[in-house]
Amino acid sequence: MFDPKLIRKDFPILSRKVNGSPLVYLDNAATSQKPRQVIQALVECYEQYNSNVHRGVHTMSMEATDRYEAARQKVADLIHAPSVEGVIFVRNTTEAINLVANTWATQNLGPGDEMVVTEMEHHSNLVPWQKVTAQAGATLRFLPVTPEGTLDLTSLDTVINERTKLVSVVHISNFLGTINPVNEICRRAHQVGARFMVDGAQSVPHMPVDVTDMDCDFLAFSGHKMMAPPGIGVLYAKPSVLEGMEPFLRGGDMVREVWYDHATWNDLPMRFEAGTPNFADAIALGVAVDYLQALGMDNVRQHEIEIGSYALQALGEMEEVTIVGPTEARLRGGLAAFTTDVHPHDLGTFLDQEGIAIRTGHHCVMPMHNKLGLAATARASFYVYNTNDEMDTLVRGLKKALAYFGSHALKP
Amino acid sequence: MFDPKLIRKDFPILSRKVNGSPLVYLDNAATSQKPRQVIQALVECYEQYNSNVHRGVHTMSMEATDRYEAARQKVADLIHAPSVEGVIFVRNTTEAINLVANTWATQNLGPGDEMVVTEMEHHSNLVPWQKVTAQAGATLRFLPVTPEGTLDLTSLDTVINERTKLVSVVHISNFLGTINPVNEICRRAHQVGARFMVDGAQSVPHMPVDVTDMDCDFLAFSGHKMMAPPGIGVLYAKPSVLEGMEPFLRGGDMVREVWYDHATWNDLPMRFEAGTPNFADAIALGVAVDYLQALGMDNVRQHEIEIGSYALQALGEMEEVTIVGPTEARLRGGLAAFTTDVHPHDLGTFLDQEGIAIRTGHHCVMPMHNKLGLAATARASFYVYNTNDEMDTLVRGLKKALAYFGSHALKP
Amino acid sequence: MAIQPPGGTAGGINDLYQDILVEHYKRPRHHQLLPDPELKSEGFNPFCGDRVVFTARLDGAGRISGVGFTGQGCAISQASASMMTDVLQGLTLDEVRGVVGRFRAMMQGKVLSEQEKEALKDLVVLEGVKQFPVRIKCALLAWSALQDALAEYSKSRNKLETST
Amino acid sequence: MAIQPPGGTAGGINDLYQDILVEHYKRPRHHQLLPDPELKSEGFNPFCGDRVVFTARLDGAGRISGVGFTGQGCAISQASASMMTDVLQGLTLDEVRGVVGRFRAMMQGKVLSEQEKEALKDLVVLEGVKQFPVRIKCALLAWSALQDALAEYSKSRNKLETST
Ligand SMILES: Cc1ncc(COP(=O)(O)O)c(C=O)c1O
Ligand SMILES: Cc1ncc(COP(=O)(O)O)c(C=O)c1O
Repeated sequence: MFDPKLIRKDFPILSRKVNGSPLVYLDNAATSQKPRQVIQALVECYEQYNSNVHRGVHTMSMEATDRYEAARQKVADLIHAPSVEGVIFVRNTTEAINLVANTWATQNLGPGDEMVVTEMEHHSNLVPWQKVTAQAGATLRFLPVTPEGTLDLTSLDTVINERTKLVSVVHISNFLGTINPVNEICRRAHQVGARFMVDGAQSVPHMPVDVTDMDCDFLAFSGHKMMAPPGIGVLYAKPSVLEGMEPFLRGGDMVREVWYDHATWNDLPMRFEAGTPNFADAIALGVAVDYLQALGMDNVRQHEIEIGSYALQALGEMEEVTIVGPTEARLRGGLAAFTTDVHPHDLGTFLDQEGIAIRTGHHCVMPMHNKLGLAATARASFYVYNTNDEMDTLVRGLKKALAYFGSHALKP
Repeated sequence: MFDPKLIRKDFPILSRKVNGSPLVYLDNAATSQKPRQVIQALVECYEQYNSNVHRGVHTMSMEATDRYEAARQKVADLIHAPSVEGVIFVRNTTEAINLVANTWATQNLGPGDEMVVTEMEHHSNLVPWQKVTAQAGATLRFLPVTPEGTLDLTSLDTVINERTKLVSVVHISNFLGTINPVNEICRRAHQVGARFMVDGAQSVPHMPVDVTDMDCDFLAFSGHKMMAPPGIGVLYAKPSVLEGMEPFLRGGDMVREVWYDHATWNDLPMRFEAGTPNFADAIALGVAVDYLQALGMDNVRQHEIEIGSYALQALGEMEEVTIVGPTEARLRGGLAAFTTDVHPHDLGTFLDQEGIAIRTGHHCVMPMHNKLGLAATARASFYVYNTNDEMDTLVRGLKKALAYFGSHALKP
Repeated sequence: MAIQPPGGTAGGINDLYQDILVEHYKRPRHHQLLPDPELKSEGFNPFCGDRVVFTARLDGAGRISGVGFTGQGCAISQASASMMTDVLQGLTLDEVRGVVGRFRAMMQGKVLSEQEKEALKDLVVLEGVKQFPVRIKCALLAWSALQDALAEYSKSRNKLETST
Repeated sequence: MAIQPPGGTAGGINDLYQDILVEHYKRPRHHQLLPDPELKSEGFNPFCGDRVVFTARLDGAGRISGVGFTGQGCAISQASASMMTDVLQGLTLDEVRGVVGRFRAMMQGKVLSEQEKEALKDLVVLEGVKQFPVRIKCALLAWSALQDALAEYSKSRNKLETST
């Protein structure tokens, strides 16, 4: 059974106090906490078999290599990738997207071509494309967002058209919370012969994602948002697409043979992993995947719908709070960005004094904030270990803060 | 005082057994082991303050950010960088070199230009340049290596000339062991107006390196070879040079403001760190630097000269062993690659049965192996925790192996 | 209803949001940009989106004859900007640099003399921000803009001088 | 002097370097490349530099009429190549595929029947490599080359057929 109270016992940090109060960690969309199993995997690695991978004949090198490659298999299984050849370890979602931008996109975009993202992208799924399209003489187009915070798909067939070569879409917005219909967009992209990429930074950690069913060409996500350490992330790509791509970073491990004047490339997926990989954190990611699989991704999603509903309802009942994005928990990931009369920063500081960690600012989604006429919002984001009690604490904290700042007449 | 026997107590892995024998870890040039202080720093991070950096108003985010930036300062101090603005956290040496290849080099190399490396480069300081020079219509030239394994500097002034725009040189060769005269090469590079980069993967962990004294424009190194986790490395660059460089990876954190159609860049060094950084491993790198500074880099170097001398002498006395590279320990880093009549792989497997971990193969330096007419070598490489006793064990193991394979008449 | 300051540092939050600060946030002084300013600059915090645009004019003697700012952001960043504009009036640029130095010193924990404090006027209430290190950046935003404006101005003056 | 096998797995190293293997390494069979081979391919391990170049000729009936290899590398990789060439003579390509499958199965830990073992001849000594998983790649190097050669050959045959 899925019991956040039990799950919490696996996360040492959750018993810490902040400013004298028990930590209420609601900044999971920024980064997640780590269960002791993951921490222990790191300790084990460094205390028992730490060694460079792929290159050695000695026992520890083999042990490290085996565990590293086993982690790759676990990741492949999690996202239902047909083989490990398409699972490339990178640092984070941002690097994964840049890899595609600097290889596939640079190779395939030309003057007059178009590429499509949405208006709700994280900077990491926008800024890399600004450069590639500009350099190629291609046009970057946007799937528009309705005032309710969902994609306006009435223009799907015009925005994605025969000139479109690549479509890249955030699966769950880290600001609006919106879950985008990636299957439908993928179908349209493939219909016009375009490749389809998904920014899964907020989806892979929180719900079942099946690349085979979705048929996406690329999927990017970060380990640190799914109980693993920072410093490890994944680019999944169809091996057939990878085969046509020039390598990105070059150097040790990704080569087959090297002469002074040229080099040949190693097999997939190593071809896209240059230099000593972050094998320790990759192995820890494998353990995080084990942990999530044991919970069951369906259950994780279900928990977030429940806690999300509870939060949306409680926050919605507060007159002073305006929630951004879709109003129904089923249509969104487990997070809620909102505004009040008090500046988010001041709110954040007040709540922090009560041990409640929320995020404030633009959450790396400035253009969508601008479009909504907002400079900053406050955001609470949830994970498997968050409880309804914590939602109550948040709401109590918010009320206290609004009263405090109200008494100070802080509404400018 | 510097006592490897005491130091060993800080490294939990060194008390492990391999195939029934105590581990003798002589693969330090591939990756180093971690002291408990570094392991503990990771545990502390994940158990006490894990949180995304730079973006939050809450307490833990501030704690993580402070420690991350403090680690940057420690790294700057270690290499005598005048400010933290020039200290960019990357994954490893390979990424650092690729960063420069894809920014400075791409921006500044054109048809007819030349760039210079040495014949003894690691693949990571060769393959990226093959691409950039080819793409730019520039020529990649090589400082030749003498049969003794040192750079032949008689051609310095012709190989590095007015057409040269960039010179990149390995500081200590991970194959030959040679310490290259980087100060002298840097002077010549600057004389002709070229930029100078150093591959410090094998030097920064093992000896004092002073970027201000050397006056290099770029220095690359990896945390995992200096007691820190894999997944964190450093590109040092002169801030004035960085200011003229386009960003490399793009996305969150490296931007100042983002609109749908363009973006502006954050200050140095953040401009070159896109997405959630590997803050945990960076903090652990800071602790590794503390550990090394407490030992004293001069003492580290001295220890390796001593153990290197001992090893060179002992190996040199074995008729069947041919050591590659300079013969004097003062002229080399703490490592020794060698050949015998037995294939390195077979040797490696035999030694591994005795708990002795050496590396066999081409050590990502294929071109230099080719030039010397070698396909593979065996390499023993040392660090602060290695003892003369371990050198004796290695020599005993080698003798046993050679006798074993001799009795099998394994000389083909 | 009497609002208790939340736990942790005794009275912490009240040290931060002192009445004078809130007053400046609610009714910022000099809250409009000047036309044709000699000094002009924008401060922006990319991590939170807070912004301060600062302008000032100089009289013939090189003294600040008028200041104005606009911006958006938290109480700390906007109040700090407002208080800053309050102390600049009539100062020479060297005196302005002195104020900047004293303010930054205070934020870094230096204990100021009574005389130094006097010159900072309302700004002394920002000492409470020190307990909230993550907010120090907010308090310094307008000051970074001011320093940029000073640097810009010196640069353009130097250029003018060398070209004449 | 009697050499003791090193510690760990009892007699481990002797299981690996069995006399037959050493014999093949010292005196590899069919150790030269054939002219105009129908089958040709190179196996290379980028992580250690071991190499095997494999050639074979077919007779009119589609049976292997000659094999040859060269290469450099460790005892395991070169002995495996030599032993491999010993069993291919006279086989049809389908039979070759069968041998490849059985050899790979053995290296993956499958227990073979006596009959299957017989067909593998000297190759059965390579079962000892299983105890040294990191060396399995060495034992398989020549076999990867062989498989590549088979694939190449089928591809070129298909092309020939569709173009005629
Ligand atoms: C001299 C040298 N340069 C570059 C590298 C590459 O380092 P990394 O694999 O950490 O990127 C290494 C180590 O493998 C090295 O020894
Ligand atoms: C939707 C989305 N995309 C991309 C990213 C970038 O992830 P990272 O910083 O791990 O590269 C994030 C998280 O910050 C995100 O929420």
